[in-house]
Amino acid sequence: MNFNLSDEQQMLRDMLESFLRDRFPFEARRAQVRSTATESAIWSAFANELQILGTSLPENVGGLGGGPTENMIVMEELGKALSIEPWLSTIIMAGALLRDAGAKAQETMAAVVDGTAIVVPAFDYFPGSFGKDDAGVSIAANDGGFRLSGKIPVVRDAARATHFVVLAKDAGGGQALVIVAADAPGLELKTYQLVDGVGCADLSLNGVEVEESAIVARGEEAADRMAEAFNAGVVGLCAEALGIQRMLLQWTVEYAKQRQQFGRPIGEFQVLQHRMARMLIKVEETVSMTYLATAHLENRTSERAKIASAAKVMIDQAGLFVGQQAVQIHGGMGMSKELPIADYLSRLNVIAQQLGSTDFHFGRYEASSFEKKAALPVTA
Amino acid sequence: MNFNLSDEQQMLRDMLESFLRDRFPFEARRAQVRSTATESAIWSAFANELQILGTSLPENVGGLGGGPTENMIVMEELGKALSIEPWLSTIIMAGALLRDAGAKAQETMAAVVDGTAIVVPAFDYFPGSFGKDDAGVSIAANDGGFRLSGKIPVVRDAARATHFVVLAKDAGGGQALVIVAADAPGLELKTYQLVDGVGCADLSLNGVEVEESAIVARGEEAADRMAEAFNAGVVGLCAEALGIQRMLLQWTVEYAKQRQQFGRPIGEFQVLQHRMARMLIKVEETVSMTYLATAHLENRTSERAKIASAAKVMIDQAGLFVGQQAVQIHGGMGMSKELPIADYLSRLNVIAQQLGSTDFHFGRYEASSFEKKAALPVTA
Amino acid sequence: MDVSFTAEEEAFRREIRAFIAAEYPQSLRDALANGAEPTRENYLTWMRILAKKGWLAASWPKEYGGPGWSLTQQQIFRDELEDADTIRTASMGIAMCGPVIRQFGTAEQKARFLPPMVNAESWWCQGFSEPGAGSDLASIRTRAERVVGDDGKEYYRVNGQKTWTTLAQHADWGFFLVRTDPDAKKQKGISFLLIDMASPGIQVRPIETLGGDREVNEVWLEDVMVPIENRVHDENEGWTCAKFLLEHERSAIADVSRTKRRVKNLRALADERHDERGSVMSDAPAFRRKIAQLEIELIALEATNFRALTDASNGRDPGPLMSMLKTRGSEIAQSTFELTQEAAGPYGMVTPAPESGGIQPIGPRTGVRAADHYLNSRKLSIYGGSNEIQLTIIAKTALSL
Amino acid sequence: MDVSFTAEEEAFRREIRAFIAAEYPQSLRDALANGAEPTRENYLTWMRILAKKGWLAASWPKEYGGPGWSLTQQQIFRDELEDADTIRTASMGIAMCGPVIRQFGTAEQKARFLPPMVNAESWWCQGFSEPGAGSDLASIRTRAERVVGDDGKEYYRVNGQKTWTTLAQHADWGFFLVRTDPDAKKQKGISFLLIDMASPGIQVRPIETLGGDREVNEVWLEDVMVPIENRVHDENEGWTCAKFLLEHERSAIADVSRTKRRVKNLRALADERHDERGSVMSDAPAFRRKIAQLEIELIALEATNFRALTDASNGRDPGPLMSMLKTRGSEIAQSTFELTQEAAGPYGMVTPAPESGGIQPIGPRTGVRAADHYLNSRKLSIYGGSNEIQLTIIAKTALSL
Repeated sequence: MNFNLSDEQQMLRDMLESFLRDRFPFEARRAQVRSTATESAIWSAFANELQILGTSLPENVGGLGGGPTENMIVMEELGKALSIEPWLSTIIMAGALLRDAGAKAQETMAAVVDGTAIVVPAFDYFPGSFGKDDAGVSIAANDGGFRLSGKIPVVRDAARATHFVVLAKDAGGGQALVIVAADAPGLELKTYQLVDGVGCADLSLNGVEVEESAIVARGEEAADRMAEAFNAGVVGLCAEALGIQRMLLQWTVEYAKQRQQFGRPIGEFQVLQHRMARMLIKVEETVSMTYLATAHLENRTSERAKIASAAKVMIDQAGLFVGQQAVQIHGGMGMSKELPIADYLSRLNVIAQQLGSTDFHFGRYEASSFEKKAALPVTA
Repeated sequence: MNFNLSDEQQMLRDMLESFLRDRFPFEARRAQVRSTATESAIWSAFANELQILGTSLPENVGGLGGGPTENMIVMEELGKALSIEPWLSTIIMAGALLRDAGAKAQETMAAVVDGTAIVVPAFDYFPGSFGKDDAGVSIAANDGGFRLSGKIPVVRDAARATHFVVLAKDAGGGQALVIVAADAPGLELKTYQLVDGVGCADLSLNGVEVEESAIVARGEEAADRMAEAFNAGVVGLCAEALGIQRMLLQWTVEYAKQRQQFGRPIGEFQVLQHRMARMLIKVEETVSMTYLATAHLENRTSERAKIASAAKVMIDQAGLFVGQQAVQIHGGMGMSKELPIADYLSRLNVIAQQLGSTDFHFGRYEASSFEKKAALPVTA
Repeated sequence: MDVSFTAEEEAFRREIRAFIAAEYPQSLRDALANGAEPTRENYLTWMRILAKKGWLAASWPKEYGGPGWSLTQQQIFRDELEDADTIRTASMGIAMCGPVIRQFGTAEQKARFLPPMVNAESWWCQGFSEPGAGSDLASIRTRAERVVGDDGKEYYRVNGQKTWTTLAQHADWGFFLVRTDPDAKKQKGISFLLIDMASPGIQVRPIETLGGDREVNEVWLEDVMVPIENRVHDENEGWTCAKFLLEHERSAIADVSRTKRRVKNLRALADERHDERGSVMSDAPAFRRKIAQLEIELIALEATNFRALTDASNGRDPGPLMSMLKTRGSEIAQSTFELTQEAAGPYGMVTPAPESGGIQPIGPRTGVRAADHYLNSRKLSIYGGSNEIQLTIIAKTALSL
Repeated sequence: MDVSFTAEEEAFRREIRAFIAAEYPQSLRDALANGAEPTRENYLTWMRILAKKGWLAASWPKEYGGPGWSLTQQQIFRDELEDADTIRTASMGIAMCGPVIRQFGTAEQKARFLPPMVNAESWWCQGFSEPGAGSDLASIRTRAERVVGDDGKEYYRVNGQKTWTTLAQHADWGFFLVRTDPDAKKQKGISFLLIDMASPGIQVRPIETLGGDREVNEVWLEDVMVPIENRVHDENEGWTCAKFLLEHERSAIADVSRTKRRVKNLRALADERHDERGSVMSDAPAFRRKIAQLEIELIALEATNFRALTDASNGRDPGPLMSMLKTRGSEIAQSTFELTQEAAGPYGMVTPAPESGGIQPIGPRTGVRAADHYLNSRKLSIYGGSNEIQLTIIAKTALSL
């Protein structure tokens, strides 16, 4: 039992941290969010300079064979920089959906590793909707191939995707995971931006045609892959939230030492000292839960879904406290665009809803802790 | 719309406050709790010296025709003194059950007013149990009269009762409220004391015989009276909790001003100042909710049950915070028997479960707020 | 003790409700749909309608052009305005500066400044906070020196910077705290000036807040000449005015009527949106419990607010209840925004396209911009004396700590 | 990263479990049913069994008579002891005084005092707190003056009063902080003495706590003669010993194993008791959510505890994690007692009849004395350095505030 990082993992962290500090200062982030470009210099550098896109992917797609720990390290650093790169969608979740899933899947992920493809799971990142009538994609055999129709709301990173992985149902209710090119005829995106700066889209598939080879998994295997991708995604979010919380705490402490009111730094007031100590406790609990959930993924324990949900609950709660208190202690400055505080808080707010709300994960934890069911529901 | 007390009400408060301060110091309370006597000099004084037992009861039983506001005033003062007199059971709840309920009821309540009877509603003050199989009382006609059999758990003030008011069900499920003398053959009490010093009992009725005249209400009227008594009891508890919270706050502030650590009174530490300010806010919210709920009873509004439950929720939460922080700020002294802090906290803990737990009242509030049902459940 | 309304009060409520139903412009409702930022003209449209009816200065006595309502009537009026989801009226003049002028102003100042407030002819902003003087308001440094102007009259020449000035871009006038005696200690040496926002030397620059509308500003003052007769109360007595005013501000900040309206919106949203398990959110036990907690706290807040009103109308000083109302009022409002964000989910997180007057919602309108509004609500526990300051006031004044 | 246990660790766990199952006396279980207060003999019965096996000083290295277990093994041992609901072992000697003697004691002191600890032959209590020195421990006033005794040897003559001394009535020995230099400032001038509790001049008086067992005491010292060789470390270096010891105490206070056991008991209770609506409490959504919250916090606490262990076993200073463990450990334990009181309802509120060794429960045994235990648990955030003190330590050391 240990939470130690290997030397290679420590090097990955150091390298990424210094790269993002140098090349992705907050002004660069603001500019990236404002622009509508689908190219990203940062992602290109990940592919070509740092060559890290394959860190956590298997060797059969050109990866280095790492896993959840490497993803945790990257996500924490992306969180610290408030990066909007699609690591969660493309490396973690699509990586889990397509791992060892046949020729087409491997070819697609190989393109991810060399930076030429961005694969995005086309499923509702914010499960739950106003009336569920029109959501869901159907698949039907058609002329030697297959035909996909339906809608998927609020797909993150959609604007940058070169491929989607769609979960579709056939007439008999059987599930299939299907790779769909973003430029496939019949695929339409209605794009918009969320408050965390990430481009999302509602997808409409109007008779999109795919070949048999595009189907990477069916039936129970498709559901299992969805569950793996979901758990890995949730833990990735936790690591991202950890990076965000760290920065908010650090800036708040620095600000409190320097901001003078009533003739002394506000950091000398006992009430604020204790509040920042509470923030640190929350951050350290976030560290503990992120490590623990990552280790459960790494060991593929039978409790990994339960612990992932426990982690999401705790980290959402911690994020709420850390984010709100960061703003409160910064006073008006915490709301102004002169500082990145509100941007970081906004991302925490989105995370609290992403891949299942806090209440959803509470329910998932309870189902596992109280009802002793073998399988846990992924989304609905 | 007003929350003002009349001059008479203000006089009642002043009189009772000074009486209890003089005649019921905390040592007297400790002695009363330790003794097993069923007589109480305080209750006798209420009857004979202060003559206040009829304050909130109707004139047809020798009362002064007051109502919820008078009960609120008395309960707050009893709370401040941590009195264990059965005002809640006998004056408020039995008073509501027996108000204008025929000759036998009036005769019994008249004996309450002159201090010769103590009537106690024999129903589970702490609804919920480990397996409900054996709870409940049945009533059956028998030889011109009626016969009662069954069990009632955790009846407060039972040891001092001269009469009980029992809710019984006949074979057809019809309800009846029945007066039963405490010395009736076939009535057995298993007595014990709770941590707040009040004597309780589990009641067994083994074929207790009563006359027709002992039945004071039936059917819907019995249910209505139970609901009135329940709501009035809940609001009475709120007022008692208010008195308790006031004393805890007062002592804590006094202690913090005098207790020295690190070379100055602990009340100078900002963290404790803010915490005591939060305690005051909770106490003032308790004031507001107690007044509001009392006024709703007074006006017999259609929202009185909903507001009573809202009050119970808020006051339980306030009590938890005020009680815990009183102990925390007193340090070790807060747990020692040298000070009354822990006794007051214990009573707040019992109140949080009495006449429905916090969660029960949350549910009752929700049923009223979300489901727009006309009638609210009283207990189950 | 009594919680019922009198027949007169019920009739009054019906009158208010009927007026709003008849007079509130549909065009205004349409313009503000989808979370668009209100323009100056939007605000003024409704303020003029109220002013014409004599109801704009709702809290004012008749002698100054108000309707002379009781505190209960004022509360009913606020409840009805909010319940009908009308645009807020700019209140810095009516609620804050006006009472100061009534209390401390000269007859000339009253005659000159109060009628335009009542008639929606002047828009006021507040110039208190400075970059170095937030919670520690008494440490302001904006300097006002007495000089003789080119016209031979006496003026204050004002230099300095104010910040977090709400809607200053719309204001005709501002009331400012300035330092008139730099040698006096903190609270001493401050004066209260009324400054024409069109004066040469004033610059208003927006502070950009994330996802917020253009609400707060920096105000730069460079050699701004303010006639001496625009000072309210004696020189160096500005702190007395400020304290008087902050008490008024605080009672407004409890903002019960508005939070009640927002809870109503939240309930509507929770009736519509489904959670991840397909249940309508108001049927999900956990979310329902959160709403119940919020509602119960709000009921207590309203009752506390009512106690403060009762005290005030009986001539008793509500004392620390004011600080409690500010603290709890802001916290409860923030909870409302927090739960609304939660209920709206992704539908409340879409950002407005740049330069647009609103957004194209991806879900129903109820939750539009919930995330922006949540973020914006964080200011409620900061401005007007942060909640930390309020708790210290409570500890000092109510508990003598 | 790895959360699995090795095959060796799993075997170790089975060994512990089998030993407890075989050796823990049923008579002890029977004696402690219904919430009876354990006697000195009850404690010693189990301590002697463990000592005989060599497991009493579970955290000690082999050279001092401990089993020499790894930190993970120690954690497994604690988990299994608690999981089997065994009586606690008196730990003031093993966990607190022993490490101080090992660190700062002379060879003679080690030889004299450590073996009886390991063999369950000496029971220790801690004499730190005084009526005027609680959170502000350095302000102790118990005085120790050097004198020559009738036997011509050097002694400390000790006068003063200690308080909140846990189980002092059972103790053979106590370790005390005393002031040896009254002129030195606070932390300076304090020494660490080992005092025979049978010495003339020592009086132990119980502090009565509401509903509590006889757990804490006042200890009065009047002209108590302590041989000079009973001082650990140099004269006036007692604060160094105390700081070292408080670090050790704090890590024990996180008390994960015990809280895990208590949550298990709570779950059993919630499976049995019905709420007012007739539902088993573990099926009631609100109560279930509270348990889930508690369990999740406990999972995080255990993981944090594990990080601290990892740091310590890798020779890194776990630093402020210790204060966090104390703070969160006590809060989470208190939540457990709070929920247990709630789940037990009236069945947990019955008080023991005076002088009885327990109570006749009115409901099932699981909830017996839940209200007393809740009350008693309030001390967890007070003693061993209150949580307020811990937060200040965190702010100063981890955040440099």
